[in-house]
Amino acid sequence: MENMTLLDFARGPGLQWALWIFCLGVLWRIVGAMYLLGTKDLSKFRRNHYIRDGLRACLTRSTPAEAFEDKIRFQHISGYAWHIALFVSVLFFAPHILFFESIFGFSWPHLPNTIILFSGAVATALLIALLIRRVVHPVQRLISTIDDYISIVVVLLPLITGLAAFAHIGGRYETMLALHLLAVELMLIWYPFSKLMHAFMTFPSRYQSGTFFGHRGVKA
Amino acid sequence: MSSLDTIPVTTEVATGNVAPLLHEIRHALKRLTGGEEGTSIDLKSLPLAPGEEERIEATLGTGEVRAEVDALGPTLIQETSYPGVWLITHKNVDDAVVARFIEVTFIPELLRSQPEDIDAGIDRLENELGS
Amino acid sequence: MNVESTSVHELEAAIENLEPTVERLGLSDEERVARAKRAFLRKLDGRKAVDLDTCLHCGMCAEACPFYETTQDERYAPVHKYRLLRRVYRRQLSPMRFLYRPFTPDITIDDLREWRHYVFDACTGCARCDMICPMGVNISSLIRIVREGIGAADLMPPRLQRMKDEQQQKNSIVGVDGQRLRQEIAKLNEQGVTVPIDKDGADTMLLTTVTELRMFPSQLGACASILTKAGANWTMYPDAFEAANIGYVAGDTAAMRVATKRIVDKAKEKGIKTVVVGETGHGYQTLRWLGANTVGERLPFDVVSIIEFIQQAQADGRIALKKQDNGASVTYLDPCRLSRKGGLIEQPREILKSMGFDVRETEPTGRENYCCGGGCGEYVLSTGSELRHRVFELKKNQFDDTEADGVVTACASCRFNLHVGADKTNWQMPIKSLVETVAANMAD
Amino acid sequence: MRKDQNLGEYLRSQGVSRRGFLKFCSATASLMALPPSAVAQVAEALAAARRPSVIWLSFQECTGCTESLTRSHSPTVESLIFDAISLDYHHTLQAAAGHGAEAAREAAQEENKGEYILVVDGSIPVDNPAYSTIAGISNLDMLKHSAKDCFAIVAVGTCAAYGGLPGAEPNPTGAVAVSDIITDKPIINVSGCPPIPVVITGVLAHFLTFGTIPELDALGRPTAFFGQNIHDRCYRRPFYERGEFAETFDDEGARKGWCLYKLGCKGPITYNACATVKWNQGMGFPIQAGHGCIACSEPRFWDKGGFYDALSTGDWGSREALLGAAAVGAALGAGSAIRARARKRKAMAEEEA
Repeated sequence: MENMTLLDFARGPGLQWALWIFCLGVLWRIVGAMYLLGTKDLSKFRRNHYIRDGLRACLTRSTPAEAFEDKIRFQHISGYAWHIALFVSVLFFAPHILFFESIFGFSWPHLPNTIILFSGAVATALLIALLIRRVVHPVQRLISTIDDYISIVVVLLPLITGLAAFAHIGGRYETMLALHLLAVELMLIWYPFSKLMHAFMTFPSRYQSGTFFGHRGVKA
Repeated sequence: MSSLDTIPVTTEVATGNVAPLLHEIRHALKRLTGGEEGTSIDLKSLPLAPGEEERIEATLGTGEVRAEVDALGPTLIQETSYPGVWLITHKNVDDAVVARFIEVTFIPELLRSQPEDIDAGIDRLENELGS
Repeated sequence: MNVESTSVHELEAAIENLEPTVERLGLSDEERVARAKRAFLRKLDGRKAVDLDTCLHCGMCAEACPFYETTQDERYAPVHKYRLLRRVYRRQLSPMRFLYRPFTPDITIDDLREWRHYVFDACTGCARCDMICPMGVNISSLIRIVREGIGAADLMPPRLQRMKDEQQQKNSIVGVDGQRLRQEIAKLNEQGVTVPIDKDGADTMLLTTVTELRMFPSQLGACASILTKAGANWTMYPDAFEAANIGYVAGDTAAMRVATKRIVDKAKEKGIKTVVVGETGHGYQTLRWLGANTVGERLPFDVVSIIEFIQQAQADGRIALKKQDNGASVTYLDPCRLSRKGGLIEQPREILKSMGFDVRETEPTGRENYCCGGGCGEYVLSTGSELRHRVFELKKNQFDDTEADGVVTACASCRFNLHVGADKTNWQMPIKSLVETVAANMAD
Repeated sequence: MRKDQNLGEYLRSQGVSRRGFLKFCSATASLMALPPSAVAQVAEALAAARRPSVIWLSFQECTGCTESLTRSHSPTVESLIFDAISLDYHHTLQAAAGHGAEAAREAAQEENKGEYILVVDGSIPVDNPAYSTIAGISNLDMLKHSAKDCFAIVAVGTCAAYGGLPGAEPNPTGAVAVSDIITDKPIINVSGCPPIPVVITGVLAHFLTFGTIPELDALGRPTAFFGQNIHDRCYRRPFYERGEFAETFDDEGARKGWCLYKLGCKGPITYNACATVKWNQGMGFPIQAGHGCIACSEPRFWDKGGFYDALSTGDWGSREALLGAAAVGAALGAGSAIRARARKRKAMAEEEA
């Protein structure tokens, strides 16, 4: 494999290693956390609807209770906007779908590039806004760890390099494409070690919260 | 060939390069009348979709002057319907196009008699007379 | 029904008079930190690991916390309060601990002392944060573990330390023991309320609290009247009557187990079928939800709140309640450990409505109700009085907005805290107990 | 053409008028991708140009490059350029053969020391030099020998420029590019499989006109021809922007001439002049014919994944490998949890004590 270009590396060994580390790390994290010694709740449950209460929490935590809405409206809306914009640009860009198809073996319709460009720009802007909030807001500044900042940067990089590659800014296309892939690979590698794991943890966490309060007769 | 012809192939593709080219020609004309030098555009340097070159030609139309220069194969010089805009097509001896230009000028250089050729002509004439 | 302010000060003085007055010596700093970490490790399980790994540090929980809301002090953000636990988890138990370890500082004795303020003075474990977390993290239970860690390090606020020692060693709280119970029962007898003591063959056992006995003995009387009226075969045991569990409050799990075991052992010994817990939030919580887990086995009896008892008796037709004819209105203060953490949200309201009260809800209410500010021992901490009072102000405004004729609660600590606040601010809204209201409205 | 004649004199002696010369210059400028405004400069330079000697070596190649050149679509101009150079050795095209041919090569090298242009097509096997020899001389030796006295080297085709097809995995002959062997001479890579014929003549025209090395990109290619990528100059680009893609080679999108990205077009990473100069008398180029670009002018294009795999896909390995990694991760997770449990139990035991 001599004379390997940056792009060749990014599309080949880089991608393979990143995916291996991603799969290995994610399972490591999930199994390692969930397989910790459990504590059985011996109390007599008021209700015992595990699945119903757990799934309800999975659903209801997607929107804050009315009592809280006023105070967290910005985070609520920006959180939704960020995730939607991210997923639109990641999941519905034709070249991305081809990538997923090569792994999963099936594909889905794509959206026009103007929409992708828009959502990508929105996602980038929102993430930068959220980064600024993290630095400026006293609570967030206090509770933030290095993980929080690195994770934002690591997610920003694929967005920025992707937009740049798309818009032909900052270098030749294959260079930007290589950088974009490398940025994605960096994210995949960082993923299992960081808070980005929340994508896998959120629903288990909501579920167990739902059952915990459900046992006590509280719809949480 | 007839079976190939039955395959419907659409060539109605637009690169979006036609309009800017026409604007460029308009600016070049204004520069020319403003006393500046003429402009020459190499049509081969533009990425054009199939059919777009024909569309440019059709848009420009044909004007009053049409000349053919016979030097290393034919060269067609056609003034378009916009005076000062010339379409120049160089062909080789096999009648294949080797280059195509749009020139915005009062008269294409190639139509002028060239001093070197005039000199050669004088020589020949003098030979004729002197012999 | 207003409590004399002297009795407030009397209780405070009684607590102050307990020895010693400063942080107890005896343990080295290293041993304290080691104990705290052991307590963390014991409580960290798969559930907590998922919670800790899910937290995004979004900070929304701060917006649910009454202490943050009233101070805007970022250190009171719930997520910050369990930071020490997260650090120990990351260093010692998390799946990738070897990677996190170099970047995660170990906890120190100074951390424990700093966090003592956050988890004792500025947290009542009200679990409002649990309700806002978009990730479904059970935040209050994580903060609870930090409290237990600091408790294990014997660094809890000195007042709570003295109180839990007293309960653990002498089976009394600020001097309130079986003897005091007998005295109060004697007074109730004089008022015509009978409280059976050590009755053989009883299948129902009533628990009361130090707060009821010292501040609101009439609540005990009301409970007694209701149990008797409902025809329960009930009794009280002077050596196992205390529902309050200072070990729980102080974060000392050993002391907590001693207090819980006294009741569980007594109930088992006497063949009790139902333990009725009087008006207390944390007393209900420690027995109803934590009891079996504390003693390590399923309980052979039911634990019910007096609220549940009343409702069941109503449903069975054993007691009937008179309807108000004057259209009086009340608002209900949800004790955190009965409502959000106990599952008794609709029940007290139904009881009030069955008596014809116009029940007016505060904004917010029920599951999202604000804590009174004094729960989980907070109300005996001098260090927390300033914070507690700010939260009271918040509650007061919410009560006033309902324009109700009075506020009803079902927890003596909440009630006491409201009285202290009312005393300071000269607040005039009547503060009532649910059992007393029920007892006063029982039809003959 | 006599050696002491310059090109202007030579053309005039051949009866080419000034008009004809100007036309030749226009075509040459267009060939070199120079702006039309450079015609006058080209004319001046060409009129005074001296005739360079060219030695053309063919190594591990398929003769496609030479075929391409001889099919150049402007034979008049091209023949003029070929007339204007002295092609002293080209074993496919020359009439001489055997010892006579090799002697001509040696003579040209001796006569034009330091001035001749060395054109190479094909890669050079270095695993065993005997894999490819000419007149008993290995490609490696011949290249080294011929390069010694040259002015510059033009590596024609992707094989000579980057190793090309013979160098594709697993590269059985150990094929390498000219630039892997010769490092002390300017090398101009005219890559492509084959290169566009007018690009080859365009580079020769540049030498003829200016006698200098043209501006090169990072891969040693003249930026005049390789400066822009196919995707940027592709007439189908608007479909890419609109997200209109042919999904198969015979669907509605393919008929409508939509973008071929999904069918594996490598246009976005390919630098060549196909989209503007085009092939076959300017008739079209692969994308216009309905097939994606295969990046033939790029190094290692054979090993960049399938020609029909979209650019955004990568060689991500196999599902089995990913599942294996996941299984290892799960095992590590379980292991870490078991150790954590032990640690937890120990803490609890210590607490009891």
